[in-house]
Amino acid sequence: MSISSTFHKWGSPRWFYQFSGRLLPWLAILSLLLLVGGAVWGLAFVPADYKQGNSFRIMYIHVPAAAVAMGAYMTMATAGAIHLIWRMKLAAMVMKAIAPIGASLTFLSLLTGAVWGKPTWGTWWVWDARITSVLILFFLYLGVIALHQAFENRDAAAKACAVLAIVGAVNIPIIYWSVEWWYSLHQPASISFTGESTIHPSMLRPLMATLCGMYLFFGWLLLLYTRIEILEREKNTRWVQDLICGESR
Amino acid sequence: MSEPKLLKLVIAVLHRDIVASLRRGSEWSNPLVFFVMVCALFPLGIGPQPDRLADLAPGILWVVALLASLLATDSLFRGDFDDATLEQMLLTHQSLYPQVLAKTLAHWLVTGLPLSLLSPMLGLLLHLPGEGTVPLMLSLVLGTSVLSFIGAIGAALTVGLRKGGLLLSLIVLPLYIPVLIFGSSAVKAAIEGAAYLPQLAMLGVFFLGALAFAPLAICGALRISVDQ
Amino acid sequence: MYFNSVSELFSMSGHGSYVWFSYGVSALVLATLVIIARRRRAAAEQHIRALVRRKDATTSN
Amino acid sequence: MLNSGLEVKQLYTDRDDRVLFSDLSFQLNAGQLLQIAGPNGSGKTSLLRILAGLSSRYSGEVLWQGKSLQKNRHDYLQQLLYIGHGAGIKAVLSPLENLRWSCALRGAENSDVVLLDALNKVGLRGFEEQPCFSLSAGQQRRVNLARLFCIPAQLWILDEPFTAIDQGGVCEIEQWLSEFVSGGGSVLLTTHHKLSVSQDFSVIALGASNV
Repeated sequence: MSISSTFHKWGSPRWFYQFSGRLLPWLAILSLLLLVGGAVWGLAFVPADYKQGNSFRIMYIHVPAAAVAMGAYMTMATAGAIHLIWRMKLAAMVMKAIAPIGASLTFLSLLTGAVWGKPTWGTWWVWDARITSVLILFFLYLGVIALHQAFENRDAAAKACAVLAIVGAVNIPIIYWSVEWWYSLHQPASISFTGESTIHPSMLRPLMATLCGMYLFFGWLLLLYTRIEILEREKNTRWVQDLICGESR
Repeated sequence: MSEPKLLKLVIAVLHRDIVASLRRGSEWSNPLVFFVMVCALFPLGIGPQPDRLADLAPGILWVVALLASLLATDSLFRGDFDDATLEQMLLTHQSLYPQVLAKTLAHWLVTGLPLSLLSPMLGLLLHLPGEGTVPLMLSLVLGTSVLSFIGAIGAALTVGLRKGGLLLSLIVLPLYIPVLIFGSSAVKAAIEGAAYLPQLAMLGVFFLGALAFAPLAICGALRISVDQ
Repeated sequence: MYFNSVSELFSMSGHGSYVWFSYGVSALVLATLVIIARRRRAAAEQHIRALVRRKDATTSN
Repeated sequence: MLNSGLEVKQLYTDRDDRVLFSDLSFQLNAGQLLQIAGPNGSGKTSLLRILAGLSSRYSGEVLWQGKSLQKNRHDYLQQLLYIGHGAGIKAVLSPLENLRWSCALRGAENSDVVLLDALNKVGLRGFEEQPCFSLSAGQQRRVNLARLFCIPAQLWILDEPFTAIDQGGVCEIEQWLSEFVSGGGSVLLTTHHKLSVSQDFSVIALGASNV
């Protein structure tokens, strides 16, 4: 069942490649429009926060990066599960493609969080529940990437990473909840500031724009990286060779 | 499969693993020596003031115990992989789940349990207040068992790789965090005179969850590691 | 625009360096991801072309 | 057909884009012995690991009693005894302890008398309680082979069973193989040694096309 059924699905990466090719330009244009538009809106047109001043404008990049990074991990674990259960090769490629993108977004979220913290809390790093959770998410990504690199055999790497991603995804709610609980134990009164309480509705609209933009941008990158995976893995097939070298040869 | 047969399998695996690691010696003694040595480094690093050490002791003891358990975990399946006895475990009609359960349990009995039993002595060295001693031991007994199960997943994933050791810590440490949080917090709560049973109960929940689900991941990981 | 002048937009009453740095780094990271994708794609295509050339060479002989 | 044992259809496997074998088909019924021959790196061990169900890196079909290995795994593993080229024993344990564990894994309820008898058969009388690391390489291999006599099976898959075994030992093992096969068992083995057993047996040469 293992290989024979996957051979039946050989058409599936090819179909995905062709389908995603039509999707790419739309995703690219729409995501860049939303990201740039939302950023300009948030940077120049939204009034300053009465408590934080202008530093809150970092939120329009920090929050989408964190949200998409989290969603990306869950997508990766889902793809891993699909790969393990139905032995779908495409799912393994999606999984491998997500890891570096997700890790970059998590890193971005951490960095912007630190830069936001300096003018707001007067320090680059605060062991706040949310930032700590994002840091752990970053570690989880690094673990998956390191495990993938350690394997020489591509199939074993994909399966092992799928198991790790699923274990990580099952643990993430527990980890987040533990960190919340831990933070509530140690929370000093002076840092009781939370983002939501001061957000004015007019500040939310650009956030929606950049959030949607970031999701679409992630989708675009995911397609780009998955298509490369397809080319690399199916390099010996006729359709890939025809596609790259032209059918005339 | 009938119950007595399952039980016999579990007992056979437990017996073999415990006897093997007791005979080798280093398997159970090295983590203990590591535990003692690293704990002794802390006063040298942060100064000998008893009140300062007492303040940090719960965290230090828990982090070092966690690292000692992590170091021990790498060898959990490596020996069986190298001498191909792991193949025998996979090639039987009896299910892998009880075997893995027994192996992890045996591993905890020779590493996690001695660590927990030794911890009061190290608590003394680090001036841990007396009220913290019993909670420290109890939280370590529960906590290291969870650590063994989580670590076993990582060990099973990396057993086929030549450079498994450091990689294992990379993939396993983030998953250890909840155990660390509740374990050290139980000790701290006891020192402050607060209730520490809730934290222990939480560790118990983690233990039951790990007992039920971790062997599934370990079995899958072992099959992947052998199939390369 | 919320700000009165372009220079005010850049300084953001003292927070400008933090805000603009964040956006700059974000743009850089996102652009890098796209550039890496481009490069890997080019490398993959080149690899496949070489593969096909080798195959054609062996079949024509 | 009642007797149809192991059946392999159009098996294909590769390593790093190098084809080890393709379109490999054969059948191994009860009372038959099959030798897999071929130079180093021709995929003998890979084939055996696939047939034992340890490796899934193949395409094609492997059937046991007419049903695919994946669907029939439980029955198949009950009938299979695989001895790979690894040690297969724990060095710190004694031969007797190793056998006890191996039998427990298979659910074979053997008294120590049976195990001692098996060790006696492979020529390890007097070594039963010594730790295996103090035995010679050939003796360690014999401990592993002693499993043949205490674990009931229909199919033996043996990867280089003669490694480190002395001349006399090889003859003995060939004798055991003969007895097992004439008793209705099937044997699949790899070896570079020229096999002499009383029955007829077939040989499949791997990697012949590459030479």
